[in-house]
Formats: sequence, structure tokens, C-alpha cells
Amino acid sequence: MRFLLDAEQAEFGRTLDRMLAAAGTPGVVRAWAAGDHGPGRALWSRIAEAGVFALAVPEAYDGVGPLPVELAVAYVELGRHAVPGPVVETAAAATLLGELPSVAKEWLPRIASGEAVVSLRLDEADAFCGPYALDADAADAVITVSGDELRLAPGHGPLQASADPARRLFRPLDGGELLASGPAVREAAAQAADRAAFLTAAQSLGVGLELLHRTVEYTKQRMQFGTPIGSFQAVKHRLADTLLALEFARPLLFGAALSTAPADIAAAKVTAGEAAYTAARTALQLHGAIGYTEELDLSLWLRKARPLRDAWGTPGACRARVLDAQVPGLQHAP
Amino acid sequence: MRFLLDAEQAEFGRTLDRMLAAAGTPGVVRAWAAGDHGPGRALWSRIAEAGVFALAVPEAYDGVGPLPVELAVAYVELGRHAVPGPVVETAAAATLLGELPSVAKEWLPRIASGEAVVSLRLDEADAFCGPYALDADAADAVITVSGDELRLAPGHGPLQASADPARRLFRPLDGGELLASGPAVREAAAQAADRAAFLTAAQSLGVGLELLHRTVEYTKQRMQFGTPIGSFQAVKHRLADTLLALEFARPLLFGAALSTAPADIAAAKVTAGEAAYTAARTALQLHGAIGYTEELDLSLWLRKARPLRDAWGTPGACRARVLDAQVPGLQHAP
Amino acid sequence: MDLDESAEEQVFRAQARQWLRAHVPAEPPASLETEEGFAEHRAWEARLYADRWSVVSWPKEYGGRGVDLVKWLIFEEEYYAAGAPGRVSQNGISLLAPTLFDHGSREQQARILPPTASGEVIWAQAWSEPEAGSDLASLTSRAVRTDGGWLLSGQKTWSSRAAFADRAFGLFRSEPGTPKPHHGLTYVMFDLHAPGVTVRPIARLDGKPAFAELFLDDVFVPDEDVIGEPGEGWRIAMSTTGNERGLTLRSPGRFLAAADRLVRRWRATAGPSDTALRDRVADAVLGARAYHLFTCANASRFAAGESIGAESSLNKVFWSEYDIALHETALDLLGPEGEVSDGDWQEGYVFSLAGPIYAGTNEIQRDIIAERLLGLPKGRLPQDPGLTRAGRIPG
Amino acid sequence: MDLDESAEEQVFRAQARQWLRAHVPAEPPASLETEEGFAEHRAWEARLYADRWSVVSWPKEYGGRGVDLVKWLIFEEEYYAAGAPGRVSQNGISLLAPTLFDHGSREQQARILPPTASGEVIWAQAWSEPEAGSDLASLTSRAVRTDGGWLLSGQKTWSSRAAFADRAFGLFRSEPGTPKPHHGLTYVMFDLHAPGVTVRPIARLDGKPAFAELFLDDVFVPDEDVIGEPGEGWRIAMSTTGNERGLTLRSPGRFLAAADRLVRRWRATAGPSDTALRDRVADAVLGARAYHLFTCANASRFAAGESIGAESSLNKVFWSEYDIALHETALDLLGPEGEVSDGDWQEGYVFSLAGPIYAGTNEIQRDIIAERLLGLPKGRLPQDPGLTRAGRIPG
Repeated sequence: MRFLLDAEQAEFGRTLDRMLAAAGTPGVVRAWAAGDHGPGRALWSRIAEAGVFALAVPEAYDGVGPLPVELAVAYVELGRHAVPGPVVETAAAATLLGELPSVAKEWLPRIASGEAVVSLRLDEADAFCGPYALDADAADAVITVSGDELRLAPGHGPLQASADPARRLFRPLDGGELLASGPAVREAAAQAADRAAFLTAAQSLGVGLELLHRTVEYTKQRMQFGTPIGSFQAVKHRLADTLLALEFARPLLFGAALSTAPADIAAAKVTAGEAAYTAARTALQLHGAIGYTEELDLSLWLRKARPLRDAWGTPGACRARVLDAQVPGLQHAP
Repeated sequence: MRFLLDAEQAEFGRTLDRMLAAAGTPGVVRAWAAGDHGPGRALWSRIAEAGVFALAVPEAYDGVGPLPVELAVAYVELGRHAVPGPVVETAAAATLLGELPSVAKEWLPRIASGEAVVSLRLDEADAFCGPYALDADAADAVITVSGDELRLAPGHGPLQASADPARRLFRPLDGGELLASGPAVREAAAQAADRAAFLTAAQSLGVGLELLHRTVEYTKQRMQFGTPIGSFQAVKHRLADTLLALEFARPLLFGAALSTAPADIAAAKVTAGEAAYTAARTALQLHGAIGYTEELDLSLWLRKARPLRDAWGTPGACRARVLDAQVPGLQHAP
Repeated sequence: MDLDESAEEQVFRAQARQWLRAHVPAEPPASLETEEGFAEHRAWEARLYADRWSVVSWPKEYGGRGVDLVKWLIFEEEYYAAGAPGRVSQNGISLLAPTLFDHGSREQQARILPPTASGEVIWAQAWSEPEAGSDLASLTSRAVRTDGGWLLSGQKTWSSRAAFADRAFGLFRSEPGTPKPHHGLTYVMFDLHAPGVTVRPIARLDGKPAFAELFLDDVFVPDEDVIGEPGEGWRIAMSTTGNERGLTLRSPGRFLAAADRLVRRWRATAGPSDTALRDRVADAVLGARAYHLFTCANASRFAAGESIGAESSLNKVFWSEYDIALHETALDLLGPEGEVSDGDWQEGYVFSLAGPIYAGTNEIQRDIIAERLLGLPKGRLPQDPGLTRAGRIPG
Repeated sequence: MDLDESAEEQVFRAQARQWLRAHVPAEPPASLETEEGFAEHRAWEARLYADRWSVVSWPKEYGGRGVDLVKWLIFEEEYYAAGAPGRVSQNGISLLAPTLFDHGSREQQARILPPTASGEVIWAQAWSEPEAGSDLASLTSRAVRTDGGWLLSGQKTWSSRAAFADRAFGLFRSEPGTPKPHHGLTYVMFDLHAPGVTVRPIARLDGKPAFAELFLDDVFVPDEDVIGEPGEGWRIAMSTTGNERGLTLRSPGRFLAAADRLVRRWRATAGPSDTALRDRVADAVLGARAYHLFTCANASRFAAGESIGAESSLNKVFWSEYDIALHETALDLLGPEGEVSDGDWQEGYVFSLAGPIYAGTNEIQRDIIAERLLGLPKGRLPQDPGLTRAGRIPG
């Protein structure tokens, strides 16, 4: 047992962090939200070059994965830098299509290389899946699953604005080319939904960590009543609670990376999602009015926290799944 | 509209407060918990002399009631002074028996005068009623309702200790003299359960107010790190939250007194019950280890808060009832 | 003690309901944080005013009906139950007008109150400054004496409604270097279109320009637009925060209606067996009732000649946190659809998030509750009573 | 990164499980806060010790198995999953022994550790004093030099287990009037039955004498029962609070087992459609998992040669508030029956309520988290690092 990132994993995270910091993601996010996908696609290529999408793709299809621990490391960084685009959906699409050899060959190498941006709408009947394909207008393909049919959507409806304008929602049109069908589609879709929930948990944790970081820095320098507001005990305790929530979400995330069990993923999803939302509420309150403005970059993270909390598994759906799998007396077995 | 106690009502509360303060209730509570009912029965008589039980009894039976506002005033004071005994059950029994003329005549005048201490176990099938008759060993009568049969219990089982030792729990024995039967019993029992919930809410509010009061006083004088702990912002905010909870429970209590609608009673019950429990958690934490001891009088209130929260309507049962009655669009009608 | 409505009150309620039923637009106007919506809301204010429903508690001479607080509460209940539009004139009616009633001259009252009530003049607030958030006594924007009036200079921010409003009111430092920072401030009204005023709208989290920065460069204000004595602005601003009109910041009718809407949504989308959501919906219902009754109790206290002081901090913390919880519950009822920004509840949710921040942060309100209502020792806030009330300026 | 158990670890787990299955009493012993239960628990400690399961992580020479932290975690999981009794020897094993390992002489280790592990000597804590709760550096009980040892005088309180224990350990002021209050304290072990010691049991909320006051009147302690150098007691006491044995205050196995028990109860008494309770039960399950994994991460950090500092404050706040929430959920599952004091969950609930108070109140822990882990400005706590760690002394 060594429940600790090894040196290589930690360094991978730091490298990604440096690359994304240098890329100036806030400008990319604002462009993306305005419908200008150019800077986002350029960033996407660099993220692919750093090897992120290859982590979700098996070696047989030019990837190096699946490597859930490394994926968690990477998606925490994507969240920490508020990277826009269907990063979760593309990796989940790799999981989905990777189970279906007939279509894997066409799409997975392109996903690994960053050439293909893919969005996804899984079966709406699944409590963990929503009705939209995120950023469908920027995607090279929109994959849909209904029942046991997997299709390439023939297009999408109008933009449905999200509370986070960098999340551009579209309903895929019905029909389209049938890529695969049968029970294997259903099984693959369930795995893809789990993968999406897992990566969203990682992204949430990153969002929460960055919100906390920015808020701590702000409260150290913001003066009121002649003292930094970070010296007030009410401020301290609220920040301490936020750190607590995040630091106890982290082990659940990496525990889920190691087990890949649906219940463990659900536990990580609800905990990271709630922690990030807690961080957002804290960040807004402690920034005061300035935090309530779109122009402060903080808003790019603030607005992401709640949609991520509910995407790919609401807190209620996740909690139900945690207990579905809980067979008393068995969870301690080796 | 005058949603404010009138001078007479306010003075009634103050008079009762003075009388109970002079009676030294902590000693009475400790004796009661040890099974010595003497001091408690003496106090009971004085409470009856002050007119408290008469408030629950109609004039036809030597009472002055029912006067729900005055009852609320009185039971807040009983809670504030941690008065032991089946005070709620006796008043609820007056409601129950008052609807059944055949038995009212025998019992109600004795309840009003304080001569009769009555305990009560309503139908266990009702989500608002528990399996025990409180302080049955100290009662002159234990009334039970099952279905549409009202009986005088022939005795009770062994003492079942409560987390609050001043609440002595007993299961009434089955059978016993049949006092009344038929649908009227069922209806009267429902009214009695509402009355019990209402009075428990009042008692809870009093318990919470006293816990807050004692804790505020303690934090003003307890020194740590060279300063009263009440000067720490974390302590202040926790006490402020406790006051908030109590002060927004108070109008629901008096609103329920005026309307006597079951949903309004349920709203008061859950809110006062939760507020008192919040006050207990706050009181314990801010007193620190000394608050965790039985010997400090604070324990007499601390241990009462949670049982009262769950007696005569758990929070879940109350919330369900709040919504049962909520017909959208109608609650604003005059 | 009673909650009964008199026959007269029942008639008043029926009249209000009837008028609202006849006039509330079937389609809600566009958001009042947009230019188009602002104009629509302004027109609605004129409609209200024409039939004397804009400011029912004001004297008849200024367009009101001279009714008491109980009738005002009744009107507010009916107003929100009818789904009537938000009040774009709120700053003027709820924040400026009480000050004018208490401290304005007869001339000011006659000149300013009617157009304020009719929507002809929409007011923005100009309290905060970049370095003076909760610590309002540290204001630095200046009012310098000039012939027949004052010249205003400096920067104001978080000026709500200022993107589209006509005029603004706020405090300016007219006597620099007083020993106590809350002395030497003057309460001034000024035109947002006057020479020297630059308005830079600020977009809130949902992108709507709900407030603005104001840059003031020697903006001339005639003496007639100073309220009360120069240098006495702080006292004047504070004196009305605790009075009965301070209650109007969030009327209970608004929350009763919102809880009602939530129950409808819950019945439509969730099963009663989903007790996790049921409990939260129930809390919204009973919270609205608690707030309503709490306000009734305060109204009764006013009617009995009592006054409300630091208790208004209880009010502020309660409604602001209630409002967020209600909207979070609504969004959770919607599940993943909750993020859709033009959904039923998103704008209300974004609006609610500001509640614990403005009009005195809830942190400061809790300090006030602890120190003033519970008598705990003073903490880090400055000791001057005026200063610790800084948090109470609605903004 | 992995959570895999080695073959050796699997064997260890199987051995532990087998032993526990064979030896854990079918009927749980009486509460260890009663005289009868104390004796039964002491006998159980002897049973554990006889087969080397009392202190698996200790060296073999003192009755342990010399296993690492991972195996200790495995043992704790199996221990609580088997429903084995609470550890009456916890003070000695978890709080005194780490100090002896680090600062005791070989003679002390050989003399004291084995009877501590076997239950022959049960230890009480003697840290707190009536006026020194969170502010532990303000201790006033004295140790005065005498021939061959020290004379202890003063009063200690909240001395856990002292009602029935054999010996106690704590800090005493041996050099009065030092400029810094945490200097000049000496770490001493003493006999609770020695002349001059009066033990007054204190009943906790459920009436059980879970702790006591100690009155000390010239109690003689030989030099051999001083740990480390006289006057260095503070540093000695603090140095072990952050080490790996500091983790043992609440083992994850305990919460995994409690969550498991809660799920059983939930399946037996509530429908899965009662989502309000379901959500709270799920939170108990995932909270236990989070705490378990958090501890695994810390164990891995220790194994990798890192150390844990203020992070242990995260630990403390988490488990103490988790423990209460879990028990509140259990009581809510029982409804009105929850108040019955000999029910399954009441004793655990009362015990959990003390969690946020002892071993450093959670208020102080949050200050430490904010100041040490987040780097926020120092607040009201004294600036000396030793002093702000006062809260971390388990007591």
C-alpha cells in the first residue's frame, strides 16, 4: 500500500500546471464563452501534447491508458485552470468507443492526439446523465446513446446558455449514423458515465482548490477596519472548513481512481462536487461585492462549481449509488 | 392584527417565571430523576395554582380554556425552568378527554386544579406518537388510545431510562378499563396529539432560551488566553446563530397558537425543536468540559433538548405535515 | 394577541388583489437588469402610480394611500402572490424616501417624492467606494464648497441600478481630517447625467449590469440637493436604517410567493417520497411563514410605539440566507437542468447570492447580534456605535 | 500509487481476523465507564496481550509484533469490524507510550511499557486544570524538589479514566515564574493510590464517571518517574502530538465499523425511499471511507519519510464532527425511541459529543488550520508556536 502519488505522477501534475499557467487560461475561457473556439482549440492541442487525452486511450489505439490516477492528476489541473471545452466528454467518449472495436479504430487515435474534440450525450434515462451535449458546436463529433444504440448526432439544436457561459449546452438532434448497437453499447455507456463522473470529480476538486487559493490570497491583503480581513476568526474558520471539505474529497478521488468501482466514483463525485460548491460560496462571500462581478477572473471558477456538482451525477444520485453498493460486513474484506 | 402579547399575557409569563425561579427547580428535577416525586408534586400544585392547567380545560369543567396563547406563554416558562413531569401529557389529556363528555366530567376539574397528574400514550400507529407514557409512575392516571378505544391503563412496565433521566419512560400495560370508544375517540386523539406537539414546541423554545442565556453568561466570564471567550468571533457567531434560530421559532409558535392548524403546529414543533437542539449543541461546545458533566445544572436542560425535539412529532414527521397542508396559491388568502 | 384582519383590511386586500389581477402583465417583462427590461419596469411603475398602488404607505399628497404597515404588508403579499414585476424604483422608495421624510425639507419632499414614486426618476445608490466596503466610515469621495452648492469628486462603486438610472444619492466627505472618520460627511443627491459624471456599468455573475462604478469629477450639486445639514450625513443616513421602513428591504410577501412557487414545482417534479427534497421544501414553506410572522410582530411593535434596533440584523441574516437556501432547493429540484441560465430560478439564484454581502455583510450582522442583542464583549469592530452600524446601510 | 495489500499483509489480516473471531466475547462487556465494566475491559486487555494483539506496532520486547503503520491500520479495521470491546488501556498505549518511546529512559521503557500494554496498569490523563482548558500553558499545579524526587501539589481535572485507573501522567510546574509560561514544566507519572492523592469522580452527561478531579497534596514522585529533563515537559509533551502515533486517537477502522452498523440499521428500519435519511447514511459511509483513505495517505507519507504537522488538526475536526453526525443519524433512524438511554447508540452519541471539546477544541483546531496550513494572519492566540499547539494535547 502506497497511497501517495509517485514522483513521476506528481511531476506530471506540476508540468501541466506550469503549462496551463503560462497559457493564460482566463483569456481562453472568456473567448470560449463568447463562441470563439480558436484559443481553446489551440490550448486543447497543447493539453493533448502533454499526453492528457492519451491517458484515456488504450495502447492499441495509440494511447497509454487507461491510467485513472494520472487522469485524476490531470483533470485536477484542468479544473484548477478552468480549462474550457468538453474535456470530460472527450475522455469519456474514449471509454465508450474503446469498448466497441468497430468504431474505436476510427476515433480513439484522433482523441489521443487531440485532433478530435468529442462531445457526448448518454442515455437520458440514466439518472447520471443530462440532456445536453456540452460544447457540441466546438466538437468534431457528437456521440449519443439511446437504449442500446450508439449514433453520431446529425447536428444540434440552438445554444442553451448555462450559468457558466463557458459551458455551452446543446441538445443533439435525433437520429444520425448508427455506429453500433446491442447490449455492449449499454455496458460501454455505463462505463463511460462512470468515467465522466470520475473526471468531473477531479475537475471539481481542482476548481475548489483554486477558489480557496484565490480567496486566501485575497483575504490576506484586503484591509477593512485597519486589518486584513483574513485575521478575523469568522473568515479563518470559513476558510478552514473549505480546506477540510477539499482535503477529505481528495482521498476519495484517488481511492476511486484505484478501484474504479461505481460506488467509489459516486462517493468521490458527490464529495468533490459539494466541496467545490462550498469553496465557491466561501469565495464569493469573502470577496464581497468584487467577487460578484463577471470581470474578476474569480467568476470563471465561481460559475463552474455548481454545474460541475450536478453534471454526470447529482449529489442525490451519487448518494443513492454509494448505498446501492454497500453490503454491510463486506467492505472491510481485503 | 396585533401579533404581540398583551400586557396581561406578558405579566402572566413574568409571574410564572418568578415563581419557578424561586422554587429552585434544579433540585426538583434531580429528585424527580431519582424517582422522588414529592418535590415535583408540590411544584405541580403551585403551577396549577398559577392557573396553568386550567388554561387547557374548558370553563364547563372548572377551567378557563382552552387558551392556546396563554398556554404557549406558560409552557415556554416551564421549559425555561426545566420543570419535570408529564406537564404536556396532562394538558393534552385535557384536550382528549374534553371531547368525550362521558369522561370529561370526572377528570377535567381534577386536571385544572392540579389534583390529577395524567400521562398519555396515544395510538402508536400515528407517526406523531411514541410508545411510552411519560412519568407513568408519578401519574394518577395513564390514558391510552388504540384505534378508537380509550382506556385507563391497568399499570405499566418497568422504567425505561431516557437520555434525560428526568423523563421517566414506561410502556403502559395493555387492556384496562374502557372509558370511551368510537370515531370520536380517534378525532379527539388527533386533537390531543396536536396539542401535545404544540406544548412541546413551547417547552422546547423555553429550554433553548435558557440554554442560550446560560451560555452567554458563561462566555462573558470564562477567561482563556487572557480574555473572555465571548470576545472570540467564532463564539459570537455561534451564539448569534442560536439566537436567530430561537427568535424565528418564536413567531411560528404563537402563529400556531392563534391558528391551531395542524400544519402550523408542525411548523412550530420542528422549528422550536431544532432550535433548542442547536442551542444545546452550542451550550455544550462553548462550556467545554464543564458542560459535559452531570453536576452542572446546565445538564438538566442539555439533556432535555433532543428528546423534546423528537417527542410528539419527529422533525421528519413535522416537515411532511407542513407540506401535506400546503395548497399552493391558497395560503395567502385572508 | 391576534392575526385577524379587520373588515377594512379585508376590503383593502380585495381591492389590491382585484387591481393586480386586472393589471399584472401576463408575460413577465424582461429582466430589469437589461436596458429593455429597465424601460418596461419603469412603465410598470407609472401604471402602479397612476392608480395609487406604487407607494401605498405614503401620504396621499405624494401619491400614496396613507395606509399603515399592516396594510402595506397585505399589499406586498398580494403583489408577489400575483406574480407582479420586481420594483425598479426600490432604491428611491425604500432607501431615499425614508430619509427625505425624516430629514428633507418640505420643498425637497414635494419636488422629489412624486417622481420617485412614479418611476419618472429612478435612483441609484452611491454609498460604497473601492476601499470602503464594510468599513463605510472610511469614505474618501469629496464634496467641496462652491457658489450655491458643492463640487463632488471621487469614485463610488457597487452602485446598484446605476447602469440605467437617472439620479443617485450618497455620502461625501465635506470636512476632511475630522478626528472621527464618520464626522464631516454630507448626504447628497446628484444627477447621473450631469457634467463630470462617468458611469461604468459592472456586470454581475450572470453578465447583467446590475451595478456600476461612478467616476465624479467636479460634479456640481446645488444646495437644494443636500439633505439635512452639511457634515451631518452619517447621522442622517443611519437614523433611518432601524425605523419601520427599514423593514421593507425584503418584504415577506416576496418569500411567501417564492415558497408557493417552489411547492408547485416540487409537486410537479418530485415525488413526496423524496424526503430529502421534501424536507428542504418544507423548510422553505415554514421559513417564509416564520419571516412573515416575525415581520408581523415587528409591525405590531411599531404600532405599539416601540422601535426596532439591532433586531434588524436578525432580519437581514435570516432573509438573505433563507433566500439562497430556497433557490438552491429549487435548482436541486431541476437537477442537471438547473444550470440553464434562462431557467425559472437562475436569475433569482444569482440575485440571492448577493444577499449575505450587501446591506452589511452577514459577518458584521452576526457581530452586531452578538454584541448588541446578547451583550457579548466588543471585538475588533471599531467601538463607535455609528461605525458598527456601517454594516446596516442598505447598498 | 496503490492500495494493494501485500501477501504478507493479507496473511496478517487473516491471522488477526481469525484470532478475533475466536476470542471476541459474544456478549459485549459492561460499559468501561462503570466499575464492573472497567474490570471486564482490563481482563480483555490481558487476553489481547497474552497473544500479542494488544500493541501490534510495538517492538516484540515490549509485547508487540513490531509491525508497521499499514498493518496497524489493518488490525484496527479487523478489530472494530469484529465488534471487539473499546480499549480501556488507550491513554497508556496511545498517549503515554509514544512519549516514553521518544523521551523515556531504557529503564522506564522496560519497566512501564509491558504492564501498560497488558492492562496491568491502566493510565489516566492529568493535563487539564480548572482554569487551564484550551489555554494549557497556564497550568499552576506544582512539582517541588525533594530528596530523591518531587512533591506534587495542586488540582487536575477532566482526568479521563481516573475514577478506576491505577496511575496518571501529566505536566507540573517545577520552575515558577519563568518568563514564558510553557517553560519550567515537568512531565511526571504518579500513582493514583499514593498518599496525598484524592480522586473525585465526575459524572458525564449520562451519569457515568468518565473522568475525575484529582487533588494532590505533597504527593511524592521518585526521580525515576520523571520523563526527560525537569523543566522540559512542554517540549516533550508536544513533540509526540504530531508523530505517527498521533494518528491513533481515532482509528479509521472504528468509523468503518460504525458506518457499517448504521447501514444495517438503516436497511432494517427505513425504506430506501426515505432519501433524507438515505443521504445522511450515505454521508456516513463515504465519510468513513474518506477518513480511512486520508489516514492511508498519511501512513504512506510517514513510510516515505515525511512528517505530519498541523494536518493533524484537519484529522481532529473531521473525525470529531463526523462521529457526532453519524450518531445523530442513528438516533434519527430510531425516531422517538432514540432517547432510550440503554439503546444501541446512546452511549456512543454521548461519547461523540465530547469529541469537538477535548484534545484541543475544534475552534482552536480551526485557528491552527487557518494560520498554519493556509497562512492567514495570526489572530488572538498567543504567538509562541508551543502555545498554539496547546490545543493539540490529547486530553
